[in-house]
Amino acid sequence: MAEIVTLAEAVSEFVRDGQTVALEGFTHLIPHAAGHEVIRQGRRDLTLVRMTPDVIYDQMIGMGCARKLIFSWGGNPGVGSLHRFRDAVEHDWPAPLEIEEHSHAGMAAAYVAGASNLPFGTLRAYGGSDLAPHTRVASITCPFTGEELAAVPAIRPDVGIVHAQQADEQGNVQLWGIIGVQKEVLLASHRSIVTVEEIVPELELRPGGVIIPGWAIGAVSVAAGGAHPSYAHSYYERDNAFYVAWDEISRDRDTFTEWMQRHVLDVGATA
Amino acid sequence: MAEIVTLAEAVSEFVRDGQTVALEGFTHLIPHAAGHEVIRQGRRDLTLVRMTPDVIYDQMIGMGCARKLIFSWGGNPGVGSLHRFRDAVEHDWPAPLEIEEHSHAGMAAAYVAGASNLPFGTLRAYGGSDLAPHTRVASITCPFTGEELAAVPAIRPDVGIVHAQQADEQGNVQLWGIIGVQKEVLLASHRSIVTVEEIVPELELRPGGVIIPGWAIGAVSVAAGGAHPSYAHSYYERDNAFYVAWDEISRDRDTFTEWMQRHVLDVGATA
Amino acid sequence: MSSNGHRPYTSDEMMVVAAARRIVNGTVCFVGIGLPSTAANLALRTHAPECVLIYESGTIGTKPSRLPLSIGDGELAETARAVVSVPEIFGYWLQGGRIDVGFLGAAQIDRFGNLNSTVIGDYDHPKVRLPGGGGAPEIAGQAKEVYVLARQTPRSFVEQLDFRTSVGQGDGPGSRERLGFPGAGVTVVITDLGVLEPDPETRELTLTQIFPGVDSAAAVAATGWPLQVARDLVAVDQPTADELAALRALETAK
Amino acid sequence: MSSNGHRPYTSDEMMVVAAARRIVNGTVCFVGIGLPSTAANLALRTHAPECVLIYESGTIGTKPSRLPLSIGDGELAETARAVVSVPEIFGYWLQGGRIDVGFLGAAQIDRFGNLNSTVIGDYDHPKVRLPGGGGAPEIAGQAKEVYVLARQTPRSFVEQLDFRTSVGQGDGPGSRERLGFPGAGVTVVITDLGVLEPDPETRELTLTQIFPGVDSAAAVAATGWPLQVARDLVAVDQPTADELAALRALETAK
Repeated sequence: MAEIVTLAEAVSEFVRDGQTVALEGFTHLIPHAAGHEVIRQGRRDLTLVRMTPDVIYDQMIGMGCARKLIFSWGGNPGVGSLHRFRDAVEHDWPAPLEIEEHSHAGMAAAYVAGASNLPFGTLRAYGGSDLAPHTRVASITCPFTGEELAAVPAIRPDVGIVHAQQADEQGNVQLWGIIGVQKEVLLASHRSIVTVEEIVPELELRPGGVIIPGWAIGAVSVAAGGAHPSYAHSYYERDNAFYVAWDEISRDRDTFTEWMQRHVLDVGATA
Repeated sequence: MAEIVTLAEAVSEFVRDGQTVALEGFTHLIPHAAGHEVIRQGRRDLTLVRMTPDVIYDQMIGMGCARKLIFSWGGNPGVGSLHRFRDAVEHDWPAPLEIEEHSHAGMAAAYVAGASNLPFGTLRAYGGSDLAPHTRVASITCPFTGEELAAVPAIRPDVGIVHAQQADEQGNVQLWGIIGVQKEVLLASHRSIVTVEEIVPELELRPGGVIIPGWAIGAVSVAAGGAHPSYAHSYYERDNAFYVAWDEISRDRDTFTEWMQRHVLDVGATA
Repeated sequence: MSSNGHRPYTSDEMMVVAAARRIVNGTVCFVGIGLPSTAANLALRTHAPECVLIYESGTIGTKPSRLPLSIGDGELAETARAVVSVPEIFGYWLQGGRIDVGFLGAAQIDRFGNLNSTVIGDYDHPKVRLPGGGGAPEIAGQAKEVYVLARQTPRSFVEQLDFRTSVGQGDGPGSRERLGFPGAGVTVVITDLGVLEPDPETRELTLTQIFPGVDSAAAVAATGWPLQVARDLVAVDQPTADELAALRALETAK
Repeated sequence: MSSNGHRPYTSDEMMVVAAARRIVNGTVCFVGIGLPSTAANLALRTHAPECVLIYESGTIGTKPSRLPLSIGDGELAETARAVVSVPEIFGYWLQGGRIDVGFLGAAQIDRFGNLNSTVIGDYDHPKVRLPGGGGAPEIAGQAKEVYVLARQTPRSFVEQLDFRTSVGQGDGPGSRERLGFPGAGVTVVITDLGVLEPDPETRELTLTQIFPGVDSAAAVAATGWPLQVARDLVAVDQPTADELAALRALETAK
């Protein structure tokens, strides 16, 4: 059964330097609060996994948490580039960033394989693309038809972290709206942390709701507003203005560093 | 967009002798009305696919619709044997029945592969079992770890048939309760028929509800009570007494034939 | 034990109670219909209120108020913590390695706890065609442990299976490891006479516990292979009044 | 055409209108954010009310009242016919072969409609690191057709891609067949100057339609390879008053 602890406790108990850590949430329920806590606790040399590294990974990369990034699309959605991500890849600042790049379909198949305890996922992909020689993909032959398909290695993070709307006292979790790959990353990871908007006495299944039983989760922590500037369906909307503002904040190394100091490092986990 | 027609029209338009036809519904929403219509229209030489052939397949096999059965568990749930299925396998009555037998996990993976337009599904299965030499399974090696896993050929029925609770006028379908493999069989099949309890003006997403867009479905037909003696969650309960009674009805060839004549052949599709 | 030392109960009741007693609170159980479902639900209602019942129909954490006749009864979905698709229950949950104990029955079982639920006689020309494996082969392969419930007779506890549907201890020591199965396989067989467990060395099922009013000779006579009997054979307590009351309430609930 | 023959509009508006006009009612569209999303939503609001908009975030049949800034805006989920997981949208729906038209943009496009959205310069030592492929490579491979929207400049319409992220017509005739791609690949590129389509023989993108006030020389000058111009070059009608009104209502909706 999931232990219900503070986010600071969950991160310090589960997240270690050098681990493979996936913070997921596909354009919704992005676990910003948890990412900020990882930054505050000064984790280093992480292999960060995420289909769509956006602002939260730009911050973690810019603050030097990451040694490697496994991803399929890295940008500021609807705005443009991730300047800290680009600075790391283009100029090794603050540290060199090794990348393992996939397509969305490849990452999704790799998470499904991980959740299913299979060593690889199979899909029709990568053919004719220049990505194949730069990433971990192999060819696999159908034993019945002889067709050649692509195989991607399963993703099995040491720690998977997602944000959801609700949990109950037993740590059972419900999320709804765009559900992304949250279930897959939780089940693919060896240990998992779920931050939630609130803990409710009784989880009532919503239309479109996905429930993850508490016994399949490591720790649950309350982080109201923990997805901001992303959004939590039925709780608050996406802060589109912040995504636009981030373009300016993140463009310059000093502006970025000052902003992170003031808005993340100097702020407690409960804020 | 799905055409909304009578069940008799849907079956006569889509189902042809010699085709591979899957009627699914895992212990819930079993499409009995559709199976009866296939029997009434006298379809022959079908390859019938179903994870859990139970009473409806016992009836279709006993009435001579099937040449082959692809399945993973064939019994009368909670009661015992399927006497018509056994008579066909053990004594070739009314016709010899070729069988391709899998485990539930194998069938599920084969449907997922079919729905995903992949030629095979991968799973950890069949090892050490006597089933492997009697069925279609192959060994496949992980290109990353060298592990040996099982591969099953994708199931791509000519026609997939399921029963659901509701559709709207555009043929969008919603089912809820135990959802089984209904979505997978609909998406794995070249053409599909969905029978529903009722057509509603507006589909309202339920907790646990699964919606299949009408444009991904071939035909939708109203068949109120169409799952009986199985059940339709929120509409009617499982007729457990009938499953018990079927053991007696189906034990004897003549009793069975008379029962089918009176309750299926002499009855119209609308009943 | 109850105050009343002598109490009538059936051998099936003793079997179900003995199975339920083995379920530790919090255990994640993958259960089929029949005696296994009864045993798991009895545990849930007595000493193991937090054990998690999963049925292959996709219902997770179900707490049925009455015993289901089929693994897909609406009651299971209505009382479940979550309902998932059949591909997901086998892929993410069973194969995913999240099941502590899988419960199985069978028409035939051999000395290594391998199970036959497919056919009696030759596969292509069967004497009796049984329902088949269903979820059993993967439950046997991937649950961390497997408990088997079966009435003990020479016809069902056989020297040689007609067909191996599900692997218990395979061909003995090292067999499961060679097959790459993560789980421990069949770790206990609970019958209407007593309890059999694999010998630590030989992996062969050995009579380790005996039910009240049964002697080991009866168990040996009911077994199609020369059944080994543990030197320290344990006498099992008869069902307590509370266990019987809970079990009978469960079975009469409509 | 509207009563008013002369009407000011931007080249982006012309591009979006031209793209929307190609969407036949009932088409199942897999759309990304930006101009493609605008074009698909314009079609939905004008001549193609039954076209189905699918976003890679898992929203199927969405009818947003305002244009989303990200492909995962809550508006998309709220107005969707169905919301599915990301693995399902790519596995069952895109790879499943259910997408009629996929819309893509890119930083670079070559004469065969191959696309680069990964990197400018060398992959390991990039001059500009772009976001990457995301859903594009599989959309390009598996949608029945792909429409590309891109502003036409010599920097983006290049002789040689720095990196091939997504395959259009590959290396020309037979290329997609050899790669085993089911879809037809890029069948049209709509720019701010006109419309390019693959030549039936050479598969090379050829200027087939030109927008009002643009001449083919301008399109050739804006292309990094020697752009072929169709002999029967079609002059595209300017946006109608209704099209412009619908487009501007869409863009100003909050």
